[in-house]
Amino acid sequence: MSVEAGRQGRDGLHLSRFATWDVAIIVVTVVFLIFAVTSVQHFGTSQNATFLVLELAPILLLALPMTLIIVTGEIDLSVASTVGLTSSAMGVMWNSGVPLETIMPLCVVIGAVLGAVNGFFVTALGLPSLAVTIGTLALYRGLAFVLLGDTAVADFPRSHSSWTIGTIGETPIPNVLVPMIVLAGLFAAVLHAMPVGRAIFASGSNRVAAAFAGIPVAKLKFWLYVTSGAVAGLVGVFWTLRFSSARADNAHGLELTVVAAVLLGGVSIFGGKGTLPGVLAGVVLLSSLQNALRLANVSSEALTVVTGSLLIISVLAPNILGRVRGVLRRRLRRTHVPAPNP
Amino acid sequence: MTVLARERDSEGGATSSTGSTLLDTVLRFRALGLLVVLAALVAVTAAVNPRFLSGSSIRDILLAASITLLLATGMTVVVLTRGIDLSVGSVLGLSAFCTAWLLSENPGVSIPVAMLVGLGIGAVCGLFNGSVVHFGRVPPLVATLGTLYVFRGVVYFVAGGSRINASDMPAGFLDFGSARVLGVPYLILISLVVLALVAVFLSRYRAGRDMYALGSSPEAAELAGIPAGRRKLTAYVLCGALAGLGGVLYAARYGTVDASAGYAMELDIVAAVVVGGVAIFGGSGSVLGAALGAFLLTVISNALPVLNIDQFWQRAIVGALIVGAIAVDRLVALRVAESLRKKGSHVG
Amino acid sequence: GGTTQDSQDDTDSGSDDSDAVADPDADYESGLSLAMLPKSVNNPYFETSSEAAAEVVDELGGDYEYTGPSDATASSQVSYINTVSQQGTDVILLSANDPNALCSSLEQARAAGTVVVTFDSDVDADCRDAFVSQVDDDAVGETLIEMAAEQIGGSGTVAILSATANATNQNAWIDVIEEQIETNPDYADIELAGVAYGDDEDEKSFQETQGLLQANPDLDAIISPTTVGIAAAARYLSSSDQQGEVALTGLGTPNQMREYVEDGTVTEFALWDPGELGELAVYTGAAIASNIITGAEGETFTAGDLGEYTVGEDGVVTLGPPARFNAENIDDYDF
Amino acid sequence: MPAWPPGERPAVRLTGASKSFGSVVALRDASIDIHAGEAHALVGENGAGKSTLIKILAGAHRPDSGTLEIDGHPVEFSGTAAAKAAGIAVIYQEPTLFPDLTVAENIFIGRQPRTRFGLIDRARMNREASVLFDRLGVPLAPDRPARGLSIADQQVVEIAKAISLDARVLIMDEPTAALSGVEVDRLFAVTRSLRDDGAAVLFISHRFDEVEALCDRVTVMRDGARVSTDRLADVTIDQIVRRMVGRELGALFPKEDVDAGDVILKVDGLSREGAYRDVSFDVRAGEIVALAGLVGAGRSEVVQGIFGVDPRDSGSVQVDGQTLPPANPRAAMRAGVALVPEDRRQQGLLLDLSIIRNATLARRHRLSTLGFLIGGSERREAEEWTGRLQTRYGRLGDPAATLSGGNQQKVVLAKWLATGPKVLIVDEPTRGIDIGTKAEVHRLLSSLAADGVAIVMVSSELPEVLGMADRILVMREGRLSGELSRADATEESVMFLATGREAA
Ligand SMILES: Nc1ncnc2c1ncn2[C@@H]1O[C@H](COP(=O)(O)OP(=O)(O)OP(=O)(O)O)[C@@H](O)[C@H]1O
Ligand SMILES: Nc1ncnc2c1ncn2[C@@H]1O[C@H](COP(=O)(O)OP(=O)(O)OP(=O)(O)O)[C@@H](O)[C@H]1O
Ligand SMILES: [Mg+2]
Ligand SMILES: [Mg+2]
Repeated sequence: MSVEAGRQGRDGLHLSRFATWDVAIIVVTVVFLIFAVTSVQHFGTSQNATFLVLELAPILLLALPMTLIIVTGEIDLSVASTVGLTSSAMGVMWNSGVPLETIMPLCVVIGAVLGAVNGFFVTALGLPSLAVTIGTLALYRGLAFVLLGDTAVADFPRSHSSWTIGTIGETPIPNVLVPMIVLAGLFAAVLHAMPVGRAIFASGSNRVAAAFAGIPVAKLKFWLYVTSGAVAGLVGVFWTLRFSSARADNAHGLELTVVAAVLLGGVSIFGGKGTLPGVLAGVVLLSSLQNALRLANVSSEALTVVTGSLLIISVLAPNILGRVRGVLRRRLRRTHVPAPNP
Repeated sequence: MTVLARERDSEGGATSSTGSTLLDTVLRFRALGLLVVLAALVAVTAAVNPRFLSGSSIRDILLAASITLLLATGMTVVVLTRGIDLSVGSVLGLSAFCTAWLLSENPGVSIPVAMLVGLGIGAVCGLFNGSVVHFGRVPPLVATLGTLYVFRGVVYFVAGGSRINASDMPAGFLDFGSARVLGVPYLILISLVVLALVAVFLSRYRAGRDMYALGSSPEAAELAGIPAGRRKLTAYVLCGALAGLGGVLYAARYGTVDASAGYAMELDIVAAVVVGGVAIFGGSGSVLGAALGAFLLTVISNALPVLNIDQFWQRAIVGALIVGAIAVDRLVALRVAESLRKKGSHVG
Repeated sequence: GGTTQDSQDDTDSGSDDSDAVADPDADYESGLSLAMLPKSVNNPYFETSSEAAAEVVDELGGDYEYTGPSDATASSQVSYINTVSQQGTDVILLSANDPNALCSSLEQARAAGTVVVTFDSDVDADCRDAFVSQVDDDAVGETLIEMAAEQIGGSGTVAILSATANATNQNAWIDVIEEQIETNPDYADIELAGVAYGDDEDEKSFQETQGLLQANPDLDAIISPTTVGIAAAARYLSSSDQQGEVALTGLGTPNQMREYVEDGTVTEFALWDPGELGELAVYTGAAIASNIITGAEGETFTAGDLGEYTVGEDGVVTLGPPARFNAENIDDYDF
Repeated sequence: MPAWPPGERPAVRLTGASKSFGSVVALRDASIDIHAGEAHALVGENGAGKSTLIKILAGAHRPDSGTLEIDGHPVEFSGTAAAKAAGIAVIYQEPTLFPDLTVAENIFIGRQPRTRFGLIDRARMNREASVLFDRLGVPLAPDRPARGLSIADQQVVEIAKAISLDARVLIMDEPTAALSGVEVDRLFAVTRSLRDDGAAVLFISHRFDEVEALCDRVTVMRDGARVSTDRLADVTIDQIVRRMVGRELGALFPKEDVDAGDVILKVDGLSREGAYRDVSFDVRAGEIVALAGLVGAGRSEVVQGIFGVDPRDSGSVQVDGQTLPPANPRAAMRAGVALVPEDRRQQGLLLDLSIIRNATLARRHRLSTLGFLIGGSERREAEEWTGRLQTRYGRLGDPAATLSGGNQQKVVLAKWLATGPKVLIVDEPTRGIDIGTKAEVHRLLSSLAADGVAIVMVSSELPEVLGMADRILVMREGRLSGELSRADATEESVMFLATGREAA
């Protein structure tokens, strides 16, 4: 009796292994790309690919540490504001004559410090990260405006800004793709192939059990926030150079796009579940969908609706699937169990 | 009965009543803290610029606060049940535009009808949110982040590039936006009435208490037989309806409505609620606190220009305030918990 | 302040990379594709420009598209610039959200053969073929301060309610106003109390108006060179005790301001016709694409009913002085 | 005393109930009947299915099969609200209070007294709560929040809640586990008066003196089924215990005799305010030392303090002469300590992660090559250890949640055994697992000891303690109350030390 029940449970799982959302989203993304290349005019050109990469670069970069943070069950809504603040800081430093070679690492450090502030409040005081990072979202953006006001600093050296949008030699491969791939590989390795990744999943899956396995959960989260800040600092530099414009409102509102992409990639907002390839697919799907819809002259209104719907469906669909499967399994079991007493 | 039991009793007897007064004091202290900050802010601003306390200035602040207040009230109910509604800004925009459009097309529509329409639009949006959260088991943050985009997209569709100007709307409606009884603007009266009703609902009705219970411990709520689905739907519908009503007031007050009405408002509202002492994971807090938070944030954004403070500082100050408020709240709570733990333990 | 664009100005000026020779007698080509990119869609002002522009494109026998982001940021605009240049559009008509941030993508578009004409809000002169200016910055600034001075009898305190502080055009006008107050003896008794920014949001502008009035109790006039700002300010003043005491002028649309002119809150304000601006942008773009002009200083072309225009310094084509609206003439306009 | 069962129909009758959670069968064909006016005891080993049975009566679980009758009418509860409406009040094993609501509100949630306008009458609610607390003899303030209440006070609130329902059926799942004597006496007084007024009472407890003091009949459960129901007057405690266990115990405890080696673990003066005080003991290589005591005596806290997952106030822990820093489980692991926690679902497992991840979590660093976990080292390790423990699973990539309770326990054991500990601490190693598995776990512990591991075993199961331990340390109220050698230990001697009743 119980053996039989066990086997059915396994069969159900067998199914679900192939229907996990991150696998699904990767498939959907690939299918969509093939569809778009063949049937959306101009989508398949090499130049459009370059544009697409440049467009999704900041989202992708911010999504990397965001994925790790959400897998631990926390969230960081302040990333876009951190980008804005480092961009402002970059402008101020450049105006006062600091060389770019000094500014760039400094910006990453500034980002890391801002991340550490988040990390402190979340881990040392145990405050809910949603509330903390809504607060620092406003705080960092405010400080960005305090630093640079409404002005823009735009006279960065052409060589640097054209590198950010340039391609490798004559190929259509954007320069930024190289660091993007390196970073994505690094984060994927950390999350999926290194001991610390196991600790990240454990912390998000069951904080108490993680602590019982000797994982320093608070310390881990703190350093993830620092990483998130540092990457946001890097994106701040990239953004500033790419648009050749250091401004306090750079990347305004980007945090929601990043969170949306991560969730779309199959990461559970409650932590413990998700894969980096899934997130990469989520980012690519979101960006290429918008790109293709724009090329097909679909209005920006529709883009907004599509983004929101995708997000809801990405969670709703597996839930509904799961429930359907549960009902089916119960039906099956009913038929196997001897009929209940009268 | 056993020796063991008697020993315990001799020490355990003192536990019971100590906590109550302590915690009460702390809770009162929180609201008090906000009031003190508020009073200090008003005093300083008024000292620098006495006009800040003039009748028209106070009226302006009340008008500005009325919409935030309304939305914060709805948000509080949702947050109490351990949810969140990030779509309120979009709902407000949708309702504001639709109401304004309705009035510009049919100048004969009376104000109560317009308010009902706005309320209805909001309620439908809220019902959608609630259904996705409850029936679809989608985490509230994800669900309402999605509808934030979807509802805003709908506003864009409906509004396109058009803007409804004051001159398109009936004068009666616009007058209502600035009219007052005995010097008090209608808008703030509406908000205060709603606030009072919701406050009474939450504190004096069974269904209201269920909201706290749901947020306080979902598992215990299930064992206690609380109808979680109905309550959650109520919370989201209420939040949506109030955002819808806020949209009507927005249209009446500003007279100009386009597709961007209420853009990015959600974070301000969440901030007001959090600053007002409502626990972001549900179960504790009051609409009065949230109202105080909303009011404080409004006063700040009105006082800083009057003080001639660089407006860019404003956002930073608001952010620092949010983090500061929850940090202080947590530190106080930790202290209380620690002292209760030591007092309450039977062993040692 | 703060913006340091000088370094780029000395590279060279005006339209540079087109070595084609202009043929002033050529006809407008038919079959051109034009795309208008406003600061953001869902903005009535640009909608007006677009409607007029669409008609002109129709007359010229071309294809027209109106597209853009729903948020007014430079980064979203870049995506749309990339999109329309991908689509092989012949002419982009752009109102820029940032003078510098769009340059690289505009350069890429131009390299692919697209003509870039900015209107309403410019980018660096290097990155576009021509700029269709609604008006001469000097003329706007002068008109604004002149209207204000007239309404307060030549002396008093004036404050400015602007949009966002990095809106290129706003700052240019504010600079002119400041300069006029300092140097023009007619305005010797006028004092500038400060600049507030309403971010082109109705609610914010409303609050900032209120802040200005409280921070400066003896304020005599507010100049708001933005249509959103002046409408919000008028709305605030019309329901406040200071209605009629504090003068309000600036740039607004007749439809938005009609009510306030009637109830006496506003005496006179100014604006150009955004529809005409759109038309001229189309003609300018089409003229360059048809090789009638190259965008170099001194070239002339005929812009349909609007008449003949001459390309000015840095490839700027100016629509004309702003029209002033007051109780006498406001009913003649509908936009 | 009237003859049982009296002529009338039972107030509640459950027949043929079975219930499985995944592959764990909690109840199989279980039955019980409770009559109005009787107090009925339900006893059985941990995991026998008592709580599951009462959760079915409470409407919190739906049985897979079986029928439930109230006053002879078949019913099917759709939820707890339906059971409540049918007059069934339940005190759950774990208090389920709303920490943010006041004590009075916790009692009356969903049925607060109302004024004419439908408003909640707080004053009346507090008054009624005070009356209840007076009846229970506990001076709790009705308007204080439930947050921060001690376990005992939480239990009192639960009791007050159940009593206030004026239910026809009152079910209490170990209500006295955390209570002190006066409170227990009052509870019994109240319960008796309810019973005499015609209520049916179902009482679960591991304390037989309480069962004897309160109850009229007793039902014994074993492995999810009813073994017997008797009038308490007709059976002896010995008989009940035999029926609970149901087997010869010898086969269950394959203890090998090992010569103890050097002292490996040395605990000295360990204290933590509110949990335990001045705990000192040594464990030698090859020795199995049991930590016995009543539930709540603080044994779990002590071993968690040793391992470092909880902070401690004072005292020291040495492993092989090396002092462990407090509150640092990593250091303890490095020194060779392993802790198999008592609550495998909360503390031991990452339920939604795979068996591989769970089994190798504690060894993730050592399994990596050049910092990378590649090449299937984790899979091989998981395969080896789950194999050694004869774990039954579908595939190694399945989530741990899909395993039966016993197999979950084996995965937790595998996780820690794989670290090759010098000191193995197991907290309730066999809680909720079936007899066969129990024997396997015992064999394993025994052979580990034979290999020279120092083992500390916390267990609430006396037979396990007696059958497995070389030495038994007994805790009472956070202190060590005595030590017994294997030879001296009997159920009585351990219980006496655990309860403090001097008999010897
Ligand atoms: N929600 C659940 N999911 C999976 N298994 C469960 C669940 N609840 C109980 N079980 C399992 O069902 C069995 C019976 O558990 P139950 O709680 O009824 O025992 P009990 O007799 O109350 O024990 P105790 O004396 O320890 O309270 C155990 O093996 C337990 O692990
Ligand atoms: N969450 C808690 N809040 C307050 N007190 C607690 C809590 N958990 C346990 N205690 C108290 O700590 C003491 C020790 O509990 P602990 O669980 O360590 O006992 P134990 O001897 O391990 O019992 P068992 O393992 O059999 O449940 C008890 O007095 C208990 O009431
Ligand atoms: Mg139990
Ligand atoms: Mg224990």
